[in-house]
Amino acid sequence: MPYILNTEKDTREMFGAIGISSLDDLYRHLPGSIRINKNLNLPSGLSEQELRNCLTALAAKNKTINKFNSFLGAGSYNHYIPAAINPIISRTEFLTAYTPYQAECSQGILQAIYEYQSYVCLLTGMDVSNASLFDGGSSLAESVLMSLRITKRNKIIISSSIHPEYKKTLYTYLSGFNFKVQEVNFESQGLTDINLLKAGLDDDTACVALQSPNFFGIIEMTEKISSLAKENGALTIQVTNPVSLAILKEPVRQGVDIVCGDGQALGGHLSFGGPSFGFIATKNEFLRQLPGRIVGKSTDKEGKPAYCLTMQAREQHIKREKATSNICSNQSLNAISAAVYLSLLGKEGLYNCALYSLNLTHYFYARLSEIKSIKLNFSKHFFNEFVWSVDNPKALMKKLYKKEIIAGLALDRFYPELKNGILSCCTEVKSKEQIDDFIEKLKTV
Amino acid sequence: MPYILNTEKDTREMFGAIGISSLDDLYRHLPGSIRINKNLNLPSGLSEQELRNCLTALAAKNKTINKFNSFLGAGSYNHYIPAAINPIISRTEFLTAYTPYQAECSQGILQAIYEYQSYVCLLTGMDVSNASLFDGGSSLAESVLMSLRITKRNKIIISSSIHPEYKKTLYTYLSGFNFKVQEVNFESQGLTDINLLKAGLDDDTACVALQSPNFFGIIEMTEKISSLAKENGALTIQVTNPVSLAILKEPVRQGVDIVCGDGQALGGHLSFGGPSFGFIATKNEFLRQLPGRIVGKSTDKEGKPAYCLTMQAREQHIKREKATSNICSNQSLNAISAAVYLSLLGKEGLYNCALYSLNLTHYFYARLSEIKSIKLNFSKHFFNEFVWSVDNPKALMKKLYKKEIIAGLALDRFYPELKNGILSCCTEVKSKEQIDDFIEKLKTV
Amino acid sequence: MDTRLIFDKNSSGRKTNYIKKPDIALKKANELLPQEVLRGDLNLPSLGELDVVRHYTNLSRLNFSVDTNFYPLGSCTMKYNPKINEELSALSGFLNIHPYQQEDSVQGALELIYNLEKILCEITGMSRFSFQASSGAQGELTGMLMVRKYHKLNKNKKRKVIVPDSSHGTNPATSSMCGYETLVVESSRDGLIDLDKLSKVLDNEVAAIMLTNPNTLGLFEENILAISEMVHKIGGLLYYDGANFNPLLGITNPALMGFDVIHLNLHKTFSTPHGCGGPGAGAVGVNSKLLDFLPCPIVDKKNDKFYFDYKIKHSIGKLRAFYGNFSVLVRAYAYLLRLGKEGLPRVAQNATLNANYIKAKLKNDYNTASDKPSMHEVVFSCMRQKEKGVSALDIAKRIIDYGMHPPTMYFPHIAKEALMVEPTETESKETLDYFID
Amino acid sequence: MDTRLIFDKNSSGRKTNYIKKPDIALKKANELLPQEVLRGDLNLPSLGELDVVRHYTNLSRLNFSVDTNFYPLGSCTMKYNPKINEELSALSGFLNIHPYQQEDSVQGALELIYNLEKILCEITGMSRFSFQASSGAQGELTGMLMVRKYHKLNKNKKRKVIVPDSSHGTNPATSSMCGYETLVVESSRDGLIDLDKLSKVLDNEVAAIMLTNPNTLGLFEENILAISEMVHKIGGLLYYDGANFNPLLGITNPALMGFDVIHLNLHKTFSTPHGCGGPGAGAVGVNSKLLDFLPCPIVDKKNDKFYFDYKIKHSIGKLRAFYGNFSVLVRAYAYLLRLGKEGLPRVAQNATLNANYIKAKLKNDYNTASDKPSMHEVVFSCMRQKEKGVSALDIAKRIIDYGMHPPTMYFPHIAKEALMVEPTETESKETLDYFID
Ligand SMILES: Cc1ncc(COP(=O)(O)O)c(C=O)c1O
Ligand SMILES: Cc1ncc(COP(=O)(O)O)c(C=O)c1O
Repeated sequence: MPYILNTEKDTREMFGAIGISSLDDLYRHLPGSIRINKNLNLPSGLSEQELRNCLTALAAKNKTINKFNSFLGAGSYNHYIPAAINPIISRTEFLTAYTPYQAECSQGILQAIYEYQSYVCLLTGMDVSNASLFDGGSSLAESVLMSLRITKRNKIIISSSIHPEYKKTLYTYLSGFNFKVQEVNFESQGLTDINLLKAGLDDDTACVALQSPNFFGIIEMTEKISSLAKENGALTIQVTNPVSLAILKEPVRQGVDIVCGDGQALGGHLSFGGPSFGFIATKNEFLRQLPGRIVGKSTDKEGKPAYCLTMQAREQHIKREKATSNICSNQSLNAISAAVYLSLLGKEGLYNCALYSLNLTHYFYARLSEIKSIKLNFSKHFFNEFVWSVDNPKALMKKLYKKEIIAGLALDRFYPELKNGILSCCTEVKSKEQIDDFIEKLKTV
Repeated sequence: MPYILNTEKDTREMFGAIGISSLDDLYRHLPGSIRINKNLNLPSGLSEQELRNCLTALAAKNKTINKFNSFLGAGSYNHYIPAAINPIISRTEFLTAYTPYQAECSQGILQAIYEYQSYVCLLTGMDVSNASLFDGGSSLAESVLMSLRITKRNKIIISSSIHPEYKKTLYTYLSGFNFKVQEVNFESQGLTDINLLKAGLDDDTACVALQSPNFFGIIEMTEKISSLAKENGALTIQVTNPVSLAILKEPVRQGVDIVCGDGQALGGHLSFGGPSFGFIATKNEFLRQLPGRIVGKSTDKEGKPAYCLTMQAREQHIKREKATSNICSNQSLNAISAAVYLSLLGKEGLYNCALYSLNLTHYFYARLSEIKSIKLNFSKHFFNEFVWSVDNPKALMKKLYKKEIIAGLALDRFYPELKNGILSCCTEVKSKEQIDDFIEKLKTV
Repeated sequence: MDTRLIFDKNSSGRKTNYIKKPDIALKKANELLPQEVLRGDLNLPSLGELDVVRHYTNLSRLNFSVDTNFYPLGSCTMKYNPKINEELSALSGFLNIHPYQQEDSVQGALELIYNLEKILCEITGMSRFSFQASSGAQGELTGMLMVRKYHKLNKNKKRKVIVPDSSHGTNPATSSMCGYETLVVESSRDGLIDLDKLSKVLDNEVAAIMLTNPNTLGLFEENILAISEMVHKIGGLLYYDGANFNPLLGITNPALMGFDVIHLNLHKTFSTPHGCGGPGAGAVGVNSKLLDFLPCPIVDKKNDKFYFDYKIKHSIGKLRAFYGNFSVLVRAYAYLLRLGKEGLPRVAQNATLNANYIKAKLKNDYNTASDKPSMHEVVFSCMRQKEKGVSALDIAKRIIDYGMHPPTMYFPHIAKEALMVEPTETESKETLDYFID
Repeated sequence: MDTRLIFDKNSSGRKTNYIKKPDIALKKANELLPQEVLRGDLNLPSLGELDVVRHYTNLSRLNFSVDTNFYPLGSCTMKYNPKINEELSALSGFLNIHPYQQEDSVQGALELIYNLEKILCEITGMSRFSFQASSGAQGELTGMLMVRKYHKLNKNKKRKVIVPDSSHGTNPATSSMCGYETLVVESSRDGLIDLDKLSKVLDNEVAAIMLTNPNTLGLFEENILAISEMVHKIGGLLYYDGANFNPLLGITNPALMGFDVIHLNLHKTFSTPHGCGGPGAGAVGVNSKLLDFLPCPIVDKKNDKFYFDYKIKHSIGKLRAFYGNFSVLVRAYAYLLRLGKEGLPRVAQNATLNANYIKAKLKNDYNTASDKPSMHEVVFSCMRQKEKGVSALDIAKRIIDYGMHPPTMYFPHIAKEALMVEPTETESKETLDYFID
């Protein structure tokens, strides 16, 4: 039997030590009526050789994104992943280790996570970050719950240009409570409608949550919104794309109180949407309400730096039903991977990654604007994706798909009012050639 | 510049310390006439992203063996490679370490190589093995040179059913000397012709070298040959396939003095023929003539086992022109990989690997024998490959190739006298289905 | 070893060119965007590839891990993570697919999810599974939100959730996140749920009880059928925290025990690696009562085509963007195919055998938290040692000296000076003997 | 850590089923083969996958390596081995091709070999390359056997090969393997070849001189053109041991220096990993004199198709089965494309800069083996320390205590108490400073 080491001889000796005479004796105290007395209705185990064949065949049934000229983004970004990441995060002392509860056996994990947290703070300008959450969606939910705990108010305002699946996640997380939720629509330029938002703000509003660059790629007027929120004693939560922060103003300098989002863009694989990780960072004053694990730095007896899990009193192991969150396992390896990515790219590399993405996307936009039948109604202040419209986008996309082009995401899926809209994205992996080829094909289909 | 860490500031400081003012100053003492004073005529360096694209495209121009129903063997065997090997031999402490000259920094390497050597001894029954040679061909050459040193005789007898490329390698290695070489042909069954061999043996014969299973897959009568050799004071050298030793008699019990061969079959990739490794093992009495590195076991001050390079006095660092060989770097990582492979498969696994290969090959043979037009003239005592003949094999193989079948190796390439012969191989990765499909296609092309 | 932070290894000007400069005329950021949305300096370090590789490789060497050390951390099921699963989950066909690609281009991924669900249904007896949760705790949240919506839809007035005092901290925390009041029921002296005490807290306002079985003391809740009957009678549901399901694979299942909704930690029972604390996956299974409440989408099949089904009548919505930690699902699926119907019960039996062996060998030296037979783990109470001045912490440190990871300490809280040992089935008697000595 | 041998971890009956049982009726070995050719018991250990993984993972942890430690082992060019090269050499299209596949199915592999050869020709000035040799030493053998055949064909009566006393041991050993008598020429006091002494040993029987440049003291043989003229005049050839070519990339080349045949260690200069001592690759380059003697096959191109050319008039034959250590070639090719024309001279310059920096910083504390400017490495003689009772070995041990791999010791033999330091260009000033301190 693979992965089981006890031999027959071992088993017999262990029976002797325990005082039993069969494996079944281990289960004597289970009520008979709940025992499964037949074989599971499953195939027999495969040899490793058969297993490899089987899953290789299954993988081959997927057509990878590299086989397409694809402009899909919408929360999952195809960035270049340096080769050095994988050998590092595949180090078995990271891969097969558990949560660093035992600090003496985990200094490497703890330092790596501490560095991850520091990177999040550098990018966002915030004081503190946790060790990671699950993904962008749950990081928004946890941020909102945090604001509700901090302000002890009962209403939240959400921009409708936040990733629709993040909003959906948030609403699920809130479904056990009776908070009031107001969704504020976007205006004609694709930005959160500040007038509607203003109207919604009141002294029971815990937070305003927005995304910037928003789901349409557009950079929101965060500073304006955060100052309105502040006037009403509400916190500002911003979902963001961490790569965009290489060129965009740090959230903290725009009055944001809690910043969150998905970390996939930082060297993570697409992998059909997961695993990635959620990040969350805030100001020192809100530290006690920050959910999840946090690694802190101190010094050991010899005065050398030492790292350990800190602020555990907020967590469920100790606080139980009064914990800031139920989160226990998070996405540590993905967070460490992001730290490695940022270390490899460094200051200049990440900047270029953002700048190239920005340029290619704007080049794409310019090329599209040559075509009469295409409408480009939203703001031009977008980062690495934007919305364009065309009559009957579904039919167009189908035709392009046959030519191995994925034009982007059809927006009717999430926004009936944008039923002609397509959201398209460029990162640094796209080339001028691919964009030009797309335009060519677009003109001829 | 990738992989160079000195910054401009560093460089300036280093200039100061050295007392130079430009990089070029480092080369002031080179004669001007030999300086390259222009750019190399090469492309500019690629980003990692471009490099990955470029080599991925190149790799895609190769059609891998898995895309064919292939029966190629002939010294490079497509065995199943357990997934656990790669993560182990990719451990950077193996991959990026050098020869374990410095024992304190290399106990892991030394122990792993010691275990490799022990495995070779277990398989072959010999007393001592070295730390590896380059491949099967050079291992035969080094074995023959060894026999010449040991016996101080001047003639060698070589079976013509040794892998033709190993023979060729041997002849190249001998080309600096004036030894007499006699090649003994195979008889009608594909075995070394013992009568010819007997006739060739004389008191100047240093060794008889044969391969078993030989190039045609046939198990040679090694015991008979070795006793003839012994009668004449010559040594017996046997090239072998290490996987076959799971079921075939240990060379040492067949009177063999030096056993050698290629280790690719032990969990190594095909990788277009290299890298694999050569193994060589012999009896204690010949230890001082064994070429290359050897790891020995001793105990340290605290009585714990410790490993180090041993018998270095035979080697070129010390002995220089009187060394047993010039070999320095060998194929350590491949040898360690083989040790890991053997550890994973273990006693039962390696036996099954050999047994399944044997069975599938004989099944294939039986199926082929159903077809009238196919001749099977050689001995039925083959391991995992055998020779079959057909009129105009090239035309047949071409037709099959179009159906993504590689029937085997056309033998005219190496043996004009076997111009209709095809050498075909099965390992445990072949299935009944693939063999049956091949027979089906063979009947219909 | 140079243990400075990576930031302290910064050397301005050092860099590696990973990405390609696009072949268009590059504009500066402020030519494309208004200056006021742009940031000033980006204070990331500048490093070379060797700096980074050496830094993190050396950090990794400071950790204990399953591949390097015996790691009997109780409640965490630190079993061996097969290497083939890593290889397969890294296949390009699994790694390089976008969640919004057309379904016909990701049929392999959908088939995998579909098949994995079918296998888990067979093992647990549940009707369907959702794979959106990224961890056990998020699985609990998923399940309990379904419970909540179920009660709401059925107009049941429910306010409370019961958890035993031995429960894992995530259980009460989850209950709070669902807006429930948490009631704790004390365990009896033998470490099991005290039925009398349970019946006292059970009333019509109880929405559900959350149970781990075997519980965190490693004991099987023998009265599970009685408990299930009691809870169901007041209209409550039973939630199964499957973190400890390993010793029961193929032996019994949560459906037979009467559970309505469960989660399984794929990163425990199904061997996906823990990765320093994630990514994992919490597969949430339900019986027919809760089918209509599953998060959306789920994967279905029609005319041999697999597709995402978003039409779930009373779906609680989504727990995350996209569909879940897909790469983790690949590993779990590979593991299940590899073990098959014969392998799974063997896993359970050997996990139980190993724990009981340790218990048998150490019970003369350490008090066990209960005299009941153990399942996959055993909890010792080091009170006897404590009296001699040796705490559980001291013992743990000594175990580290011997090159092994210590067991879980001071949990569960109801055992004093607890040391919680879960050897898992992938360790050998030989290793256990070394640990025991 | 349990450092027993893997054999001592054997536990009879333990196993993992990796391979598939064929779906034919299995026969026993003795039903297919005569009993007398079969072996008795096969005494391999029986282990579980975790046993093996833990064993070798822990063994790996005992080693120093470039990724974990500064590794300035002289003469070995322990530069950083880029991770991308490992990834690319592991592509299925490179790993899973059989050497006897039809040429049209391996065009990518042939193209790679073809292109790599072109690049090396440009860098070295040689006409063609062979990639059959698996190491530097085998490269030497290849080259010197060509030299031998060349002389034979030209009916030159040659019996001897000259090597300097500072030469690497493989040079004289190779010369012997080619049936030549080895003459050693002493170095002058400044560590270079003594031209007078050379002229004394040079006669018509000298087939070749084998030189490393920079030599093993890290010094450039400034009189190389004079040497080349002297040797050529007596009808001898010049062999270039390219193990130390790193500091000269793009600066000069062996053709300009007058060499006729050379080898390059791809595992040194071209960054392929050393793997505990192999696999490497010795690329052997020749000028037009030796073109007809190359091992066969070489790769050529016709009508955009790449093919193996076996028709080499006086080929010395083969050095191995098949074509060489192909995976190593993939890495070297990737490295060359990555660095390009600008990168290669920068490699050379920084390797030289780093060595000279160490020399400048340490020359007050240690004697250098020569006062000549250093190239890629510097050899110190610890005689001053030795007088105070501290040997080169003691110094090496101390360096280990600081977490660095010690330099090469006691080589070259002509320097007393030698410590040979080759930092390579991939290390930073910071690291060097730590080493210096
Ligand atoms: C009994 C029990 N329940 C729940 C959990 C939480 O699982 P996760 O860490 O995946 O959120 C754990 C994990 O330690 C556990 O042991
Ligand atoms: C100068 C010199 N020549 C030759 C060699 C031999 O190279 P290899 O180990 O690849 O055979 C070395 C390697 O150490 C060397 O330093």
